[in-house]
Amino acid sequence: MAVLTYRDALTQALREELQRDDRVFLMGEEVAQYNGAYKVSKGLLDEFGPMRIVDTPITELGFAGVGVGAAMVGLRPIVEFMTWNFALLAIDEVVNAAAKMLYMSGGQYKMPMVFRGPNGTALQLGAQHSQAWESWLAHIPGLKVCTPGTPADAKGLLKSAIRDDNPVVFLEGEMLYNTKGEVPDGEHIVPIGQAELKREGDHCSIITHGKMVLVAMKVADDLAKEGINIDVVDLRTVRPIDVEAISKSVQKTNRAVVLEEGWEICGMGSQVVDFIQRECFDDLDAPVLRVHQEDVPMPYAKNLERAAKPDAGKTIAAIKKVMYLD
Amino acid sequence: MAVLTYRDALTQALREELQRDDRVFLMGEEVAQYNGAYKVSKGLLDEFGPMRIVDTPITELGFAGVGVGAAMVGLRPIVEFMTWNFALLAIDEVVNAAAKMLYMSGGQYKMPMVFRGPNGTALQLGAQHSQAWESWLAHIPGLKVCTPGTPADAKGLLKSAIRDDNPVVFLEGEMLYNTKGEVPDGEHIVPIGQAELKREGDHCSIITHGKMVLVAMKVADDLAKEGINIDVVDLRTVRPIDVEAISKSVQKTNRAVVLEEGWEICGMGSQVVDFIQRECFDDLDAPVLRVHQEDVPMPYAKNLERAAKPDAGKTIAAIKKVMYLD
Amino acid sequence: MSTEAKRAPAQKRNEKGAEKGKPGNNGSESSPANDLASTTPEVRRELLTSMMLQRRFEERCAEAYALGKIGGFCHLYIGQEAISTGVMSMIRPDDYVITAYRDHGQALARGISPRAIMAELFGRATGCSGGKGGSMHLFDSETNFLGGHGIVGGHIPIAAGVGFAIKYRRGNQVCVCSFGEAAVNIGAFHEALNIASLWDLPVIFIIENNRYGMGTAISRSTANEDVIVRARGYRMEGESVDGQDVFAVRECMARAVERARKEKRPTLIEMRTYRFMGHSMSDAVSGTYRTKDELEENMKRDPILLLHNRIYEAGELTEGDMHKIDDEAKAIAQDAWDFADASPEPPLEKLYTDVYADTSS
Amino acid sequence: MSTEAKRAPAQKRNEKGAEKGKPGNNGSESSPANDLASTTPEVRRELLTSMMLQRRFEERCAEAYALGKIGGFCHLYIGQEAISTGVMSMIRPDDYVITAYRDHGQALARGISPRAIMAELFGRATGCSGGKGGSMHLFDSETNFLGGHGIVGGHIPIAAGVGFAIKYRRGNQVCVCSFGEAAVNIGAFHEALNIASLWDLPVIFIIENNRYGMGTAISRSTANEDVIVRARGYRMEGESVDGQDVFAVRECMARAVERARKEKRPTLIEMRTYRFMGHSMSDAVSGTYRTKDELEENMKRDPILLLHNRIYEAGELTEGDMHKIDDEAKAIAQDAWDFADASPEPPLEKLYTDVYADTSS
Ligand SMILES: Cc1ncc(C[n+]2csc(CCOP(=O)(O)OP(=O)(O)O)c2C)c(N)n1
Ligand SMILES: Cc1ncc(C[n+]2csc(CCOP(=O)(O)OP(=O)(O)O)c2C)c(N)n1
Ligand SMILES: [Mg+2]
Ligand SMILES: [Mg+2]
Repeated sequence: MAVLTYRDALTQALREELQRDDRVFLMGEEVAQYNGAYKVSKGLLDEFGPMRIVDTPITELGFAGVGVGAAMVGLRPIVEFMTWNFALLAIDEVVNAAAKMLYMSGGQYKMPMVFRGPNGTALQLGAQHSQAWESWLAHIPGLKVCTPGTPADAKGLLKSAIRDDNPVVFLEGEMLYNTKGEVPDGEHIVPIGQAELKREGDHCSIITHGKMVLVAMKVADDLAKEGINIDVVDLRTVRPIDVEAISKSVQKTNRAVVLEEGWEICGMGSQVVDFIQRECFDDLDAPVLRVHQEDVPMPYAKNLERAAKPDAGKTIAAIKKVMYLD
Repeated sequence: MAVLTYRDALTQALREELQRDDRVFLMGEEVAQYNGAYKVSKGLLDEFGPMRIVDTPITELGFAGVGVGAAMVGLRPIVEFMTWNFALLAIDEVVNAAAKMLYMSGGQYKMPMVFRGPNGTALQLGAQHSQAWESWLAHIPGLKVCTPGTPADAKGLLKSAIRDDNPVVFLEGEMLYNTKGEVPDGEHIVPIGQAELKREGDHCSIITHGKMVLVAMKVADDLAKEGINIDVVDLRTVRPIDVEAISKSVQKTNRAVVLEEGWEICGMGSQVVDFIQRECFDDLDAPVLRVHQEDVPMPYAKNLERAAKPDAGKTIAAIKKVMYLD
Repeated sequence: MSTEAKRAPAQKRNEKGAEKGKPGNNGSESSPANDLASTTPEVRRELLTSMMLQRRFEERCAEAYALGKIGGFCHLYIGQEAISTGVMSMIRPDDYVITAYRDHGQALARGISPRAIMAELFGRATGCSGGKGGSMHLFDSETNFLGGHGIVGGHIPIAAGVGFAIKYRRGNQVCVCSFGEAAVNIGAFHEALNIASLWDLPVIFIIENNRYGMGTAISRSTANEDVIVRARGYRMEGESVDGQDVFAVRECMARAVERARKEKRPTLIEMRTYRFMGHSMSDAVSGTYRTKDELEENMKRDPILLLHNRIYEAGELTEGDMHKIDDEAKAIAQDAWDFADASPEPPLEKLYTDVYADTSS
Repeated sequence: MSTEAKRAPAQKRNEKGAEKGKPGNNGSESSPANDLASTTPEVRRELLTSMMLQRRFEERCAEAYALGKIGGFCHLYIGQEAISTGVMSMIRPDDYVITAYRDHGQALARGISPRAIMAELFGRATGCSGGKGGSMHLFDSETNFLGGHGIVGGHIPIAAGVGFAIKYRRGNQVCVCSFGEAAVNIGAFHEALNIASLWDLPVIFIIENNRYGMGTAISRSTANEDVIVRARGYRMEGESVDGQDVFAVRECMARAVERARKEKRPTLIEMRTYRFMGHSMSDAVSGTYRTKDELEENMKRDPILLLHNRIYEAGELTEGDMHKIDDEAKAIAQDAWDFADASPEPPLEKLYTDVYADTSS
């Protein structure tokens, strides 16, 4: 297995799918000549040309709609949002057009397309550039939502997303692009809707996804030293969501902490908690606790930003609480 | 107390606040000359003139931003969205501007404004016109979110919303406008953030808000005949949310069903469940169950639409389940 | 190719439901625009037939709505039929059509079966969208009818995307996208037109200027009422035309279609028309926002009347022929009603289908 | 009022932090535009001082960014200073200013204290936004500086709202709203300009056309590069001007300000300029999207150099004066750095304040 960065894993997936199917094209701001704001599309313009690697004006609503129209008549667009913060401007095309077209048309018009880009917080980008949108997007029937946390999952899920005949929201992480990990050689596919148990332990479950998987793994390492063994369930996709994997873990550990990057109220974690208390009511030895961003817009100052984010410390505290060790 | 329709209660609140403070103005599509798409602003143009009751072009993003700018320099805009479905086009101004301005400016710029309009499903309006957005809006720190279910709460909360120095999202119901109820005479204010126990019972709690309050009351009536007494907790506002009122009820009944109009995944109900299992873990005799729209875009056909919506039947079934009566 | 132009009207295009009253396709690639738009008695008769069908069909829609057989929002096209008929008569079966929620006329003129449309309005399984779309969301993949969209302006970028796909495949189809004059103020219009011109997309954007967006006159919504001026801001060809005159519509469409097929350039067309009914079935026909007089004045320019008179004066049709066309239209509308009324509701399990396609590539 | 115009520069406006190097306010209501824009040696010196301060200040920003004292995105204004200085020198203290994320120059020219700005960039409690905003979100209620906004185009409708409030209160202020040329394609621009013209709002919309949006040349983003043509689509006055010439900027601003104050009409102005640095500190200065040659060619029209030469040739300033101005600018920048560096981080409890105002009316 090759060790790749999350960025290179995505680039590989894009290249392989662009080679595999000439209906696939990539569209977005700075994706072509500039090689992508975060260089995920590096080299693709040279290889596939300007008709398939398309720079757009700064018009998220417009080019998201262009993607919808192209998908309606059989192309397979990959729409890149420079970051998901800007996708709010395009959310009508994602939610009211892409997610509903198949249904409104009584099954006549499929939407084989991907909306992708970095989601969540980077470093000191301030309130308008530091938001995690998975709970909003997972709320919408008609969409599928992928949140890979490792290079292998990034590659395998992106390939699945591009091949899927439904609109797939693909949430990457600016802070993840440089992280490294082993990626299986050759055709590597990760099916949408399957969580992965990234670490086995029987004392407590951490249910998480996306960027927070790295935090969860660090927490598991730290706690292992104290003899506390953590089951780390990486959801990998939050719509559909692998309820069985969650239940299996919690039924084993009888304790759970749900870790996410975004805000608390109606966040992904709230839904995971709902599944757990329904599926594992009699298994739980303690209430499920959640770790998430503080309930504030993201501040710029380094110290405030650090305090606002979910982290290993907050997660360990939550785990000790559900284990009654505090 | 006078008996008013929900619509007239809103009109009264608007009129009284427009009279009370000349910084208050109403802006939106068809609010003036047409008297409002749903006639909530009937007569206001004649009384307050075109500078304070303002018809806008069909440009949700644009006029929401106009509201933000006017609020920044001290006016108190009430921005009407003809329906919240169209507000998706303006959501960037609501979330990235209105909700964050005070914070980003370090406390320098307040946002005394209201975003209001009908939310959720009416009758056979199809997928793009039948969506309930409270869980999305409640997710955002910086916003307050009101969801009145009765004429009295509609009037009292709208007056609070207009006087509040923060951006308040005010979700009405097209199907509620013609419903009637008693409204206290004179100055009637309902504070934002306080739930109301609309019905007392000790067998099971229904936690709900907005349009579904009526369904909950009907369910309580029906079940009373069977000797089942329901505690109906009307949240009235979903941000901030009155966790204490929820806990108090569930600690009494030991059973809860959360009823909402919107979709399941990351819906309001998931957050209420999260609060309940944290606050009432040892009080619960059964898992909390949820009733919500089926996980599909809203279909047009009458029979399908009926089947897609949450209703009394589904709620009663859930209650019997948590009471182990099924 | 005017022979093809002549034969075309007879050509039957739609497979679903009933087989009646569709205008044909006079599209062509080589002959000059005027030729294309030129008509014969037969074509003129087809045009009248198409417009008459829309009128009679929607009169029954109003009736069905009053009876509660049609629910939700129902926006009638009555008064604007010269546009749908003129436009559709100038494009090919393999071209694409997309429009807003006021879509009955466009759908009928494009050749979706009246039965499938009425069944959709009735919310039946036999509807062109399986009963899931309703009046605002008519779809038909067989006629490349891409809907039926309810968010003002939302479908305009989608049309640009269809144009992008045509270019991507080096096709020579066009995509026709129509919307109301009030939609020109919304961001989606602006973003889509810039993209369509910047990328040379074969899209024809049609502003159906009926002078009101719900209760708002264009003068109260649009800083520059001469909306076609905006085309220049996008370096796009723009034309204004009398949308009540089906021949004028065809001529300007001919130019736009040529421009799209040959030069691969988009066009913005303003077609001036008037809405004879209320904004939707739940809105007043006149009142605070327009006077009865204004309405009556404009109804004198009923597009069907204008065409009728032209044909009649030319002595091409007798009173008898006229009645026959009208009776046929009424019969088709009645047949559609009966078909819809007799059709079953969608089975409940359909509630959960079409949320996701279970296929992948 | 050219006397006032003369005296104005001396006038000190900002209360926060340091008291140095702000251009004054030459705004006025009665005298003809040309008078307003006309300058005296003293004014010219103030203009140069203002531009020089921005340049030296941002050079230190680049240094601080490299040292990690400034984080996140940091977009420098270097090369565009004639616009901020020329624009701010033509408006009054009670007017309003709103801009995008490339806001350091605008903030300095408007008169926000360099200390408060640098402290904000350093993320300190003494910053003009309390350390919560950062480079992209500078705010200062004392100078009516409404930010500092990070969503392209998002602040343009907000500017229209400020104009609406001015009209609502029958005030005679203006709101100046600047943004990059790439923002003219986004829906918010379109919707806001239509509203501003339709409602006669006193807003001056300034396109700072530096020819690139990140790595995208205007020719690759904008169907009609002659962006000012769009003004007609909104029935709005439009002007293009050399944004490297501070006198040209002032003259056209004078006309726009008069139009806003007297006729209550908005104006769209294209100011042609060039960005000398990368899009942000994390982007390359040149590379795939523009050549070194192009960059060097444009740097020959450095707005500070142009003004310097004009003044120097006029013999108004000696080499010595020049050095003094430069040294002062450097000193202010150093002072700002020292102030910021010595300032405390915001206390942790600040994390939870300013989410909601605890007041009501
Ligand atoms: C974004 C959005 N805002 C508001 C509405 C409600 N609405 C539906 S149609 C309409 C008027 C549109 O007028 P116009 O574009 O002229 O088309 P017409 O109805 O005249 O055919 C409005 C305001 C909507 N559907 N979408
Ligand atoms: C809606 C939105 N899309 C994308 C971005 C990312 N972005 C920030 S600045 C920028 C380029 C803007 O160029 P221009 O408007 O010309 O201003 P300039 O940077 O040249 O001053 C882009 C694409 C954003 N901030 N907002
Ligand atoms: Mg109209
Ligand atoms: Mg630029």
